[in-house]
Amino acid sequence: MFRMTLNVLRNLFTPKATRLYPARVREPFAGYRGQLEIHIEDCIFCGLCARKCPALCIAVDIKTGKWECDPFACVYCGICADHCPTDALFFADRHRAPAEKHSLMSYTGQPPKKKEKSVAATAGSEAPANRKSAPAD
Amino acid sequence: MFDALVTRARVKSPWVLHFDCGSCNGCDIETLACLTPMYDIERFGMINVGNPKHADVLLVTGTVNHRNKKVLQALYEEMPDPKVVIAIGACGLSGGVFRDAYNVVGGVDRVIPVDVYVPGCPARPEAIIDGVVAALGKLRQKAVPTAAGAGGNGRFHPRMKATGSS
Amino acid sequence: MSNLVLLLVVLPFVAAAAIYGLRAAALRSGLVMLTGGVLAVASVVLLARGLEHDFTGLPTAVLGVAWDTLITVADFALLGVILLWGLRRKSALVVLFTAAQLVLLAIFERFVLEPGPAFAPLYADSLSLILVLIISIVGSIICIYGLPYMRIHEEHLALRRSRQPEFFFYMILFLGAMNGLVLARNLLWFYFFFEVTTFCSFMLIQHDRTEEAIRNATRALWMNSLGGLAFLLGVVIAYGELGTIDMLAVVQSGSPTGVLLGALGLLAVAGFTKAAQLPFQSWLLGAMVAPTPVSALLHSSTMVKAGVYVVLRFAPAFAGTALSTGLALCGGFTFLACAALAIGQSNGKRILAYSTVSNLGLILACAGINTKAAFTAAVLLIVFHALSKGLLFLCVGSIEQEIGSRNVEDMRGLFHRMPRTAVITITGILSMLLPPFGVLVSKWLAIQAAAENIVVVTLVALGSALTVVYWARWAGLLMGSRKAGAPWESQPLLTRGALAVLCGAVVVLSLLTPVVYGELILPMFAAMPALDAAAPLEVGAGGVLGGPMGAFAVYPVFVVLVVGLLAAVLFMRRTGRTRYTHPYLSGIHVGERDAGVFRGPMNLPVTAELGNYYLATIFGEARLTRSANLAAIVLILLMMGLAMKGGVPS
Amino acid sequence: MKEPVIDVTPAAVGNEVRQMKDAGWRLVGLSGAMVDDEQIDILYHFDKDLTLSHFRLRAPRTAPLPSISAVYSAAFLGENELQDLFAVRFENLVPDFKRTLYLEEEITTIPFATNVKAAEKKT
Amino acid sequence: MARTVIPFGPQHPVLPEPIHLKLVVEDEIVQEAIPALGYVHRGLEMLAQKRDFHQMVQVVERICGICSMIHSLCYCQGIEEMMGIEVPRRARLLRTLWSELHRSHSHLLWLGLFADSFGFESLFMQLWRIRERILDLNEATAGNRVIVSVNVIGGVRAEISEEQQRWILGEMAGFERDMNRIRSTLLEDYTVKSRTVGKGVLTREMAYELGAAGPVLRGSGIAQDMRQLGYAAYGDLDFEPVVEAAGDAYARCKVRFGEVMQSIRLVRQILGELAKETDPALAAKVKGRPEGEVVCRVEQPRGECLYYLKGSGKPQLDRVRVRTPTFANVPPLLAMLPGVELADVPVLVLSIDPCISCTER
Amino acid sequence: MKIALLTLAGLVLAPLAGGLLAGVDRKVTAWLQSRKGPPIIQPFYDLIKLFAKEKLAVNPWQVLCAWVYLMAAVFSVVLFFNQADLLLLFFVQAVGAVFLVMGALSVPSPYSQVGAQRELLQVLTYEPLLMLVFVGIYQVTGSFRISSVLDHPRPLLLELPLLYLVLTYALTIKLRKSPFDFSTSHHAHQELVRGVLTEYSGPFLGLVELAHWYETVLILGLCALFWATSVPGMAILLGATYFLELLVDNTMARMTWRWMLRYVWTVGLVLAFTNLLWLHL
Repeated sequence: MFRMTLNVLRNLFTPKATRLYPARVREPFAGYRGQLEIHIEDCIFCGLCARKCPALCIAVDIKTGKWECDPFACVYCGICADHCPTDALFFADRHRAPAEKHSLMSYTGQPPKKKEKSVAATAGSEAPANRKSAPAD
Repeated sequence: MFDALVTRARVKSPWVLHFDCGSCNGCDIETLACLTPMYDIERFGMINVGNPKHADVLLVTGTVNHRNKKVLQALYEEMPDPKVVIAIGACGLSGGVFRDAYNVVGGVDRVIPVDVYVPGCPARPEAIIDGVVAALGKLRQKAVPTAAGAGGNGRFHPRMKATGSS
Repeated sequence: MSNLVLLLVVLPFVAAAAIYGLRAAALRSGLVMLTGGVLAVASVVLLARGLEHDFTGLPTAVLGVAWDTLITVADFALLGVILLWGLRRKSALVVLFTAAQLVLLAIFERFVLEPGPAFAPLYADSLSLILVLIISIVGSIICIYGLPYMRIHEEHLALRRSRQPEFFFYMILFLGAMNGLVLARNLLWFYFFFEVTTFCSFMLIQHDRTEEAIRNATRALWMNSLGGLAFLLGVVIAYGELGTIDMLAVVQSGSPTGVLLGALGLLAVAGFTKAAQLPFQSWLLGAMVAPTPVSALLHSSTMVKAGVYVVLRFAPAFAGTALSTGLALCGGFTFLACAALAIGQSNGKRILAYSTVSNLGLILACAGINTKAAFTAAVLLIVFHALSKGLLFLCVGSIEQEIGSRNVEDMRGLFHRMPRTAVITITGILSMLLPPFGVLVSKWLAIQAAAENIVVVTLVALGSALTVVYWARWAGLLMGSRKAGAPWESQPLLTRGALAVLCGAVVVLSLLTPVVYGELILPMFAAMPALDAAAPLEVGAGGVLGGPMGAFAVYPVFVVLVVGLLAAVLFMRRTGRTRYTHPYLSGIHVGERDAGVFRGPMNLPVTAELGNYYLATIFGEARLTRSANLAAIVLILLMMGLAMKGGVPS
Repeated sequence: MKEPVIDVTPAAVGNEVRQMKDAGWRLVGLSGAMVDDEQIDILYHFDKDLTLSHFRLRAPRTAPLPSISAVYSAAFLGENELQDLFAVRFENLVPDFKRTLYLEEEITTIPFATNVKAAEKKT
Repeated sequence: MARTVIPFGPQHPVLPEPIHLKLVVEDEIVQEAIPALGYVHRGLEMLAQKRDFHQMVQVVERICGICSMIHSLCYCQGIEEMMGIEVPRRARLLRTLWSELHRSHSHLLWLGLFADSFGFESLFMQLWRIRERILDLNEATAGNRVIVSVNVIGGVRAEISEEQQRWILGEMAGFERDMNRIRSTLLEDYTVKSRTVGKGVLTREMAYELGAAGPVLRGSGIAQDMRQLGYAAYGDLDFEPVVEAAGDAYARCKVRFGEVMQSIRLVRQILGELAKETDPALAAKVKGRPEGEVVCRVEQPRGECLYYLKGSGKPQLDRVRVRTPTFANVPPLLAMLPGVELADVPVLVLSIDPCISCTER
Repeated sequence: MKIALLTLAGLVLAPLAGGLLAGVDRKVTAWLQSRKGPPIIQPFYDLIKLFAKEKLAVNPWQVLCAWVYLMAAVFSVVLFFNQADLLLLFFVQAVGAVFLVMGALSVPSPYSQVGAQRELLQVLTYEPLLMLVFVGIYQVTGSFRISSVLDHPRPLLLELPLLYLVLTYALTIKLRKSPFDFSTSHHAHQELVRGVLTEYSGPFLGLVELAHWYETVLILGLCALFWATSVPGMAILLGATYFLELLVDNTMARMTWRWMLRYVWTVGLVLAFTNLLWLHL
């Protein structure tokens, strides 16, 4: 009890520990995975992010040049950004703001012209393919 | 004048019920961290009350599953009006990485109406504070009980029927 | 005057005999009601005639036989009957104590007693009158309540032959004996009536003739016989010292010596047994097997009051002596110990029984403090305790007949089933522990009176806190919600009437506390020169009972609290927009709104049972009784020893 | 697996487990895995001084299996879980949650035995 | 005696997570405690059949948000063992470092909740304030406060720069000072001790027989710590399991407090080793697909965690089975409860450091 | 007339003072925990909000009990400012305590029930102590009236230091502070949820809260009697006492009622008895 009295009295007479967010915003650490963003112009719509995403929240359509992510399902692990061959995907260091409604992150870009068929096929079929299960022996 | 005072008191005194609805603890500990000296949401007059009958704000973390959806619904109904619901973290928003697990119903809004969604995995305390501030805005909008509000009598029919497994 | 005494004492004996002979239920009911009514009226008339009567005009003989002779003969007959019962029940203790009384009485009457100066054998002052009122009014109400009660009681027992004549015989007989006891001036008369109450109590406890009833009745008999023996011994020794069997002479003997103090101590012990003080509480607890009107009449409202009456009667004689201090300690200790024991009980009647013993202890403590303030507290407590406790016993009786249990746990949410009785019971309970009710006024006075003696006041402080525990939780659990349109309870008119009248009396008389004090108690002190000089309290403007030590604003408190309660009821009624919901059950309630059912393990519905704490490890009988009895025995011996030493108070 | 795996039969498992307990092994846990559509592997993991040892009980999923909760009382949790997830049945399991440890009536299929309706689910 | 039946949970302020205990009490002494689980069950072991074995790393990380890093560590080690992957030493050291950071933040969190369970709010506040130091370290080094997502199969994803290493070392000093300030309150205060000493005693024999794990086991005098297996870089480090003999809630508290201090020492050792390590490689290449069966164990803050993995050469594993420490500690908890006071129920529930999301997955 | 004015002032100012004190309490507690804490007037926001919330109850008895609790608290404050009898004031205060318990018992909710039982045990613990404090005051001043305390020339504290300590036990229990916050706690993380207050909600909880403010003022008023000779002395005594309460609250774990019964009764009774004894000798 005596030691705790010293502790609380120290607290009483020293500056408070409280960070006054949102009045004062602390500088985020470099490398903090705040929210997923994309430079859509750099995206080649390879679909690697969609295939690697453990939350299956990214959908890439190479035909229409559409890149979509469900920010409500994203788990901010950064795997997609790690695998992005062009570093179009990256993480901003501010956390994603709360929302009152559900909306998709939807971007449309220019899909590259060549090799379009094979990539599109993978991107389109991978997600459902994951759903088939039933273990073999 | 009186209404303005009531509204001001409401916004200044949001008592929070935190319900862990099958979360991985990530968002829970961040919610709890909001109470601690570093974040201290009591600055905003918030108290963690732990009893739906005393709460104005319901903070829900985690995926809704078939067993806890009933609890969630019951807690929501036991809260007196006016009330707001904040869903926290990817799981509470949509089921997150577990969306397609067999016992996962989905996000909180499958069972009760959600006013504010706080994304993150887990949502960091600053994000939760942002969410609460947004919810207070919602609370300000909710009518004084004399004018029967949209929240009605606290009985809510889920927009989306919370049905079977995935 | 003499007619009134005849009505109050003799009529019950006659009526009882008539009832015993009557087999027709309607006639019996009529006679019981008639006797009750006459008694009540007679007691009021007696009061109206004045506060002190010495009944000098009484005829000394009836049909040529002197009253004294009649009483003596009856006394021997009674002792003989008790002795026979003792033999029949094979109780060595009963036989021993009764035989000793017989021998002692015979020797005393034959060889020792000499004719002294003549005095009227009966006497009444306001203390007696108050008790006569209680006996005649509350007692009559209880007897009348007993009419429907016993009918239902016997329906449950499915008797071939009704035993109600016998039952009401003893009940009514008892009323007469009680009146005789409190009006007696001749100590031998006093002793006779004392023994009649013992015998009535014994017969009524064993009324149902179950094994348990017989065992408990026998225990009650030997303990009370011991009391009778102590009483008789006391009388004999006092006679040896003072040469008189005039009670007033004994009371006014002034600065008693060691031997006389010892005699007074013996009388006090007799009072202890009759008032079921520790260590004699077990007979009263056992007496709870009797039908509830018996418990209400004999074992809370009146007969046990005979015990405290004896002590109070003689208390002024030993004011300021060590006996007085010892008595205060004994009483205070009983108050504390029995309040603690009551916490460990879940049986409603046992709670009431312990509470009775506890309150009697407080009365005796007041008698021991022996100041006017204390005396006032004691008398007020007698009055209000009789009303409230009588009411509560009747409530428990009705509840038991409806729900089939006297366990308070089974009375949870009683308001749902018996709204009227529940509200009356709650009122009765609150009247035992909260202002503005009379019991609390007396307790307030008792604390003030005890404030000089730090040991007694500590005992009282602890005891009254313990009292709150067992009362408050009982009152609380009677509450509950009623569904709209739920059937209203039905009750025999006499039952309902008895409850309503007693409940009303509790409330009204509480309001009239200043009047009771000013008109009945204050004049009593004129005859008590031994006590301290100053009047303890003055009745101030607006019903403020004020003294040098403090003030209890009876009317203001009453008005504020009653208005507050009514306002609260009004607020409650006006909560029209209130939404009624489930109790909080961690979010898993199922089923009806106030069923308290939740979905437990394996998805099965589980009822959230509720239970009070009985704290058996702290307040249980098994834990406390032995040591409390031991302590009480030590205290009594100490008291007697100090008295015999004739020492000054410590 | 690099640790020793001892194959046991449903009839022998009770005895074998008791011997492990008598030899001072701690039951770490139970694991279940479908071998094919019919057969289930139940692995009992034991530990003694940081070394592991396993039992492998291979049996048809639908046949009742003996419970070891009488030997290691703590096994009740693992066995109840296996009942939930694989709809196997352990006999003399105390306490037996009867497939309600995790699951609600809304789950109509057996999680790990896909395509099998939980017809035999008791209430 | 009158019974009171209390639905303790699923929603209950002292329970950090939804679990239900049907408590039967008499005079507040618990007579019977029957649990009901399933409020957190998601069925995520089943996801192994829907995700490939790389994606599963992030899934198992989210079994539990407190020891997430150690879950993925165990999983990765299992896969690496199955596939015969040699993890670079630097990666192993870094894994160990984050493991220890997780252990200390988890224990601090627990110490705080434990203090809260017996109503010592300001102690809870102090402990959680200290804990923020570790969360800052996590965030700065791995990009997130709680779920750090550093493990991948074959190694780690993040590097800790030399500058950061120095900073960590400095933080450790401050951390140690803070802990020493709180030590006497937590371990010697009269009120704390009277709420914890002798509560929920689990004897050595009971603990072993009921299969207790981690601090619960070590609090009952059994020196068993999976880190002694020497996985990751633990084989190169010098430490002894923290053991207390008494087996009560206080002993478990003391073990965890001791382990926080031990973690500080371990972090210092690891930083020393890191400075010596010259190979910059963080992850080995992964080729092929997992095949076979493997059982892998690590020491989580809550105790021994066991993974059973089964692959058959497909991208998806056949079976991921997780036996978490709390799963093992539930039977000991149930054995502790009868006979204690109602007020001690939260203390005892917390004394096993329950992680229901681990238990039910 | 003066007394009537004082009473009226007490009636109005007591809740203001009580609420403000609750605010200061929360602020200082936050500081002791190195937090910023809520604004000082936070309790008033809370109360207004509660009164504006939907009315929710389990049964009407609860509502009745809450009202009676409030009235009893108000009336005991009135009696205090009327300089009435301490025992009378104590009994009126007990009406509130009993009705609070009964309200909690009227609901088929285990948390509220257990809370009520614990509340009763708290009543059992502090009542005799308070009564002995009053007896001590009587022994010094010769009367149970507050007015005679005010007429007493010397501060009571000098003669009743140990009984003042005993009073602070009662204060701590009444304020529901650690280590005695088990029937209902200001902190959510308690095994009884909110104990006796679990089933009160919205405006009805507001009533109880308001009554609690009155009670706080009443008990602090009793403390103030111990230095009734000068206003600054009174203020210092109260300030120091309350700060001590906060320190105790922040440096102790919550204990159990079994401990309370054992510890407070023995220590409290020994302290009280010693003090009374030396007055006697």
